[in-house]
Amino acid sequence: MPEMTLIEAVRETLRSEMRRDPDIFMMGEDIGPRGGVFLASEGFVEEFGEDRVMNTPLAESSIIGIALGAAVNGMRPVPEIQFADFVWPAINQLVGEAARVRYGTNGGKTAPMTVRVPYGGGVRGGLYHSQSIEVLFAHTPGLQVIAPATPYDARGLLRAAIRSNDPTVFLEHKRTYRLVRGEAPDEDYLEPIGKADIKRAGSDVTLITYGLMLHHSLQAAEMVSQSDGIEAEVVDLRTLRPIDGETILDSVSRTGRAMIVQEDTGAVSVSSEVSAIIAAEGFFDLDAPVMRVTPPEIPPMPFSPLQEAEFMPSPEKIAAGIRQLDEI
Amino acid sequence: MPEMTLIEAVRETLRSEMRRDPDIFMMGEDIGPRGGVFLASEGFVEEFGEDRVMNTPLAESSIIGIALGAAVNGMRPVPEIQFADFVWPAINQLVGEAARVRYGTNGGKTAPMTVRVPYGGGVRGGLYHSQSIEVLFAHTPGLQVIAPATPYDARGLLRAAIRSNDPTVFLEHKRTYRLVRGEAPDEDYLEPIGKADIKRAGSDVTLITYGLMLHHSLQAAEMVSQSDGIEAEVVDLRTLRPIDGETILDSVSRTGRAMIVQEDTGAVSVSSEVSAIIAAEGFFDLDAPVMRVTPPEIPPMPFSPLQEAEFMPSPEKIAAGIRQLDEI
Amino acid sequence: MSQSPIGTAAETDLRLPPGLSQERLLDAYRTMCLSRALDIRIWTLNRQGKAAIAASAQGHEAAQVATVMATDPTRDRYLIYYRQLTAMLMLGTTPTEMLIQFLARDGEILSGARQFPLHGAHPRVDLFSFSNVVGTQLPQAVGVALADKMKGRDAVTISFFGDGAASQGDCHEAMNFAGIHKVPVVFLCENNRYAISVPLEQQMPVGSIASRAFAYGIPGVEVDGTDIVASYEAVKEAVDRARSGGGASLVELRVERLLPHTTDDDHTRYRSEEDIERMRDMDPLPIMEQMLRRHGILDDATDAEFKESARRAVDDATDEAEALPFPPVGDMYSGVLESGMGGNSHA
Amino acid sequence: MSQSPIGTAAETDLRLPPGLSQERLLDAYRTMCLSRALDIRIWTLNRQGKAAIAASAQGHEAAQVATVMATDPTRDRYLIYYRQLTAMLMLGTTPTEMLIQFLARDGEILSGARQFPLHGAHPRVDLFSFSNVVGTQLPQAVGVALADKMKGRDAVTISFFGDGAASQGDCHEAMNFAGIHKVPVVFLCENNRYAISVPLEQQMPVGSIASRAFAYGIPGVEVDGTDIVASYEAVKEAVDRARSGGGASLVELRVERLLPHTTDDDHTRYRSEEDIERMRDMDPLPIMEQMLRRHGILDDATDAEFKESARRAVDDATDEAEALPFPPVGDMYSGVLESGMGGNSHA
Ligand SMILES: Cc1ncc(C[n+]2csc(CCOP(=O)(O)OP(=O)(O)O)c2C)c(N)n1
Ligand SMILES: Cc1ncc(C[n+]2csc(CCOP(=O)(O)OP(=O)(O)O)c2C)c(N)n1
Ligand SMILES: [Mg+2]
Ligand SMILES: [Mg+2]
Repeated sequence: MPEMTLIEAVRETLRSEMRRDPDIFMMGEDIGPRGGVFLASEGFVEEFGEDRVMNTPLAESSIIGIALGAAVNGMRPVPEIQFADFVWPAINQLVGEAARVRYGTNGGKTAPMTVRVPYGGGVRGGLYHSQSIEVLFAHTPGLQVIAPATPYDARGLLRAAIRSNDPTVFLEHKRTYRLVRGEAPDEDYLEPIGKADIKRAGSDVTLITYGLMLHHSLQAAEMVSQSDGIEAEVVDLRTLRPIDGETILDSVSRTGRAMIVQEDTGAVSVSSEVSAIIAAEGFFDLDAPVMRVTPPEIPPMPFSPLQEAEFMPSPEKIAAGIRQLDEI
Repeated sequence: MPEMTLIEAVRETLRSEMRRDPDIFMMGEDIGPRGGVFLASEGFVEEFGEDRVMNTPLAESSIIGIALGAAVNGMRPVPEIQFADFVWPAINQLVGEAARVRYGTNGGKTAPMTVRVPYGGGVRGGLYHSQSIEVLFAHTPGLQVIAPATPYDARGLLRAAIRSNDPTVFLEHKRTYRLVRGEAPDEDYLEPIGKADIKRAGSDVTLITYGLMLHHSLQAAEMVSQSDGIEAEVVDLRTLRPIDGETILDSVSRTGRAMIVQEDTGAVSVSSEVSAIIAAEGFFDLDAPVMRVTPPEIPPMPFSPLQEAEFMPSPEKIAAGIRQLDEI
Repeated sequence: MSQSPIGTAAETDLRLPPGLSQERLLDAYRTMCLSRALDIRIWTLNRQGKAAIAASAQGHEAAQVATVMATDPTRDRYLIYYRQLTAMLMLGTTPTEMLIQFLARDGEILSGARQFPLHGAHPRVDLFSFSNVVGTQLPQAVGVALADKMKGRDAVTISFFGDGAASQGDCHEAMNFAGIHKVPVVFLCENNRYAISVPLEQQMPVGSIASRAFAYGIPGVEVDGTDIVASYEAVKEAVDRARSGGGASLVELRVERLLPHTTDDDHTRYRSEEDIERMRDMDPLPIMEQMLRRHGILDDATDAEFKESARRAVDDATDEAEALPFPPVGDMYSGVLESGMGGNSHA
Repeated sequence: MSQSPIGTAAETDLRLPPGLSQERLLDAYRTMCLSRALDIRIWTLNRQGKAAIAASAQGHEAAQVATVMATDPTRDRYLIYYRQLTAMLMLGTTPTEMLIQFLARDGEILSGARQFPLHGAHPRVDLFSFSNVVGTQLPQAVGVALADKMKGRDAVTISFFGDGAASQGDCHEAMNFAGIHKVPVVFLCENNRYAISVPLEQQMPVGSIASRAFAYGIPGVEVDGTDIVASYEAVKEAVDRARSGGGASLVELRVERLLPHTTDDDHTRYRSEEDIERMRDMDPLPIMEQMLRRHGILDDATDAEFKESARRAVDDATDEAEALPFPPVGDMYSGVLESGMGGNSHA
């Protein structure tokens, strides 16, 4: 099985899907000869041509609106929003329109499109190149929201997203692009949308997380295992809408303790929903409060390096949280 | 004390604030001679002139962007988004820009503006005149989000919002505009932003809610009091950012049971956050799971009248939830 | 008035462009009569508390029939908004199907009564309207047309919009992209000088929307939308251009909105008496009627028959629609995602 | 080359518009030299791993000094984006203050190092830039100018933007509103033909942004942005118009971006060798230098002194800025809301 970085996993999946299905096309800012600012489409315009790898004007609302129009007319667009921070102008077309095409036409039209959105911090991006923007999407009926953390999942889930017949927001954590390497076979496999994955088994506490924080959580789990003999089970949500309540509840029923780790600010967020699921349906399994490790409630995140580091939930902070929770 | 409807409370507060402070001006679609589609500014253009009651082109992003520019340059704009469903094009200027002006300039500039947003369903509005759009705002550091449910609170909180020095999203539930009457003095009083209010005292279970659902919850509380002798305490959040965790936790510490009632769909929402607060900090006070009464996870909400009614959490459904929770 | 049968007397003084015959004109007029009768009925149903809301097409009828006549419903695509009642009829939607939308009854063809009237997708024509959010259809139409261009299909996409929508950022982005990529789309503006209550001069500093076409490198033309022949010619030219690879166009049809914005509105709050008086001169029905009569295309009997049959059709449709139940409550849960409802998996 | 002192020889053949003197030109050139030296240093600091990211103003210097000279910093307002390094210097920001931004050090004047360089608000001039989101400043600038108009202040607002920003819906909405309400704003486009890698012809079907002014009922003019006098005249006319109640204008200054988009970019991926070669002819520094020398305004000694003192200033500023610590970690928690942090009240 080849080892690759997460950005390579994304690129190879896009390439093989583009080769497989001529109805797939990509559009976005700088995805042409530049190859995308993260090089997700490096070499693509040379292979697939300008029609299928289309540089667009700097206008996010139309990137999504045009992709949506093409999607309802037989194509499978894979538009790219260059940075998650610039998805706001496109919210109307994405949350207001695309998400309701199937429901609002009573199934008469569908919008098979996969919106790729590089997101997240720890890249010295300051207030406008670091944001986590999943909340609104994860709240919206009619959307699928995927946030893989490993090259393996990125391949299987991006493939599943592109082939699915509903609008999907595909979140790629920028910091993981080159940081995270892993095995990802060249086979044509799919990972199921809406299924969480247990990335580490453990019996003492359940960590629920996604994206870059999966890796921080796994590190933290090793730390407390070594130092305190606490064994944390680490659940990688992978899909943020729909959330896989079953896997979460099953794990919590075994550990009795739950902690959600999230890079996005906490108030009214995915971490809130996971807490709420457990507080409603896992209550009698709980031996302790449901804890959250999230950043401070300030705009994510300062440009200054020490402050940026302070903002992010680190393996150390997560480990401290686990120890605290274990003692209750 | 005069009795008035909620829309009258809004109108009278806007009028007296406009009279008090010449830096306040309103802008929006149809707010001029038409008086706004809900008549919130009926008669205003005649009194205050076209400059201070400004009809705008149909372009929400610029309504907020221009208001923001005016706000940082000494004015106190009160822009209106005609229906919450049309706030999406303005998200970039509101969540991306206005919310970070103070933080991103290290206090160098501030954006004192109050964005009025009529929202909510039960008005035969179908998919695009019924939405609850609070999630993203309630998630965003740098915003204040207010959702009053009574004329008294509407007056005190709208006044507080307009006078505050931070960008505020002021949510007015359309169904309450004419449905809800109540006393609201003509005095110059302020209600505190960020403080919930106990609208009914009770010892058996805590209902946490806001907006139209406050009234459904109060009705449900009366129903179960009469039928089962269950006394529900009803907490009206009033502010959705920041959420008043203290009042919630204090109530739950007395009742031991919590239920959140919300018109917005449940996944990743304000109700999730309230659950999460209780599950983290009120856990040892709880005698039962934290319950939620929210609509089905479908786009809010069908135009067809029976389906619309089915969508909304009714007093009956809430009462059934209370009974169920009481029995656990 | 001449009582001569169609196509004989006075034919020579009406020069019809290719594709437009006297028969087609008469047929268009018949649809306009039907549209008007239906429109009046819908307003009444609202006043009776039976229809929750309605936007009227009164004043826009000629513009809409002309537009549809200039297209080919068997291959073209239509992104409408809420005011295209006449266009819907021209495209073969029945009066009963229309009334079911307004009464939100079971079997509603566009959205299963999930949405406002005129929203959803048509089962027989490629006509749709996803939302009430003004202006969103413009980039969508460009995308629809882009797909046709990519696939080498000869379909043309008509994107209806109002003067109000022209202020939206989406309008700019859509036209700019269409100009760059020469996609086969016709931006069809029904400019009735009002966005609800906001008059044109508070919406834009220039007098015409078509004049903006220059900024997007596409042809733009402004036409009297009560003049069916001129409107047809303008749209036809734009459609032909799109079909032959010449790219996008902007056609602005000037019309009057004869009724308030919707049944929820009262235009006397913001329109002067003179304005309301003057707009009546722009009622396309008498204009069309006079024109047809002047050229001997329409006689009293035919006119009477059109109006009578329109009335009957509307009466019958009302009975049929009112007899239907509301959609079953359980239907509301289906079709959020292909895989199911889309909430948390345990729910 | 003439070695005559300023203002004597050859003065007659350079016709300067009112407000522009030889002294001002020389001063502008001095700032351009400083800007260039600083810009080069910043790029180096990035390559040394000390500055996280930088966008360069190289190629834009003349356009920016001309623009600032045409305004009055004591009363006018400036909404910039990330490329206005030269304008910042012209407005009195010191090289040390600039380098602190790029190095994210304590005491950073615009945002407390919370934001990228050139973002935040200036403590001494009314210059600000809230975000990196391209185009958002355009409606904001209109609002700023609207407030001044409402209050009867004679301030003019300059809204800098690039060709890329012109594609955003916000650009349309801003210009349209400014046209309707005649607000005192100058839309100042530095058109360098690229939005990162996307060339102008993939951004718009028309050759100039200024040509869109027509659609908004405002004057639009396109000028060679390496021609400092022509640029000054164009901006001055727009500023005067705004100040005297004539409303908004659009000024497009054509420049070349001499370096890749930012330090993260590599423009050889998407610019041809000829394109890169040709752009060098548009370097405003030699153009300005030749012009000043031709007219006897600049001599060798002065030129050498400008360049030497720029180098020294940049060296000193580097030392000063590098000596500073990063901002204290605890500072990050303040200033979300006036009332406090803005999380849940119990937290
Ligand atoms: C984005 C958005 N903003 C506001 C509204 C409320 N609204 C509905 S129709 C309308 C006016 C539309 O005017 P125009 O485009 O000229 O169409 P007309 O009704 O005149 O045919 C407004 C403001 C909306 N539906 N969408
Ligand atoms: C809304 C938005 N989309 C995308 C980006 C990423 N981005 C940053 S600068 C830029 C190009 C801007 O080009 P232009 O406006 O011409 O300014 P220039 O850099 O050429 O001076 C892009 C696409 C952004 N910052 N904001
Ligand atoms: Mg109109
Ligand atoms: Mg550029």
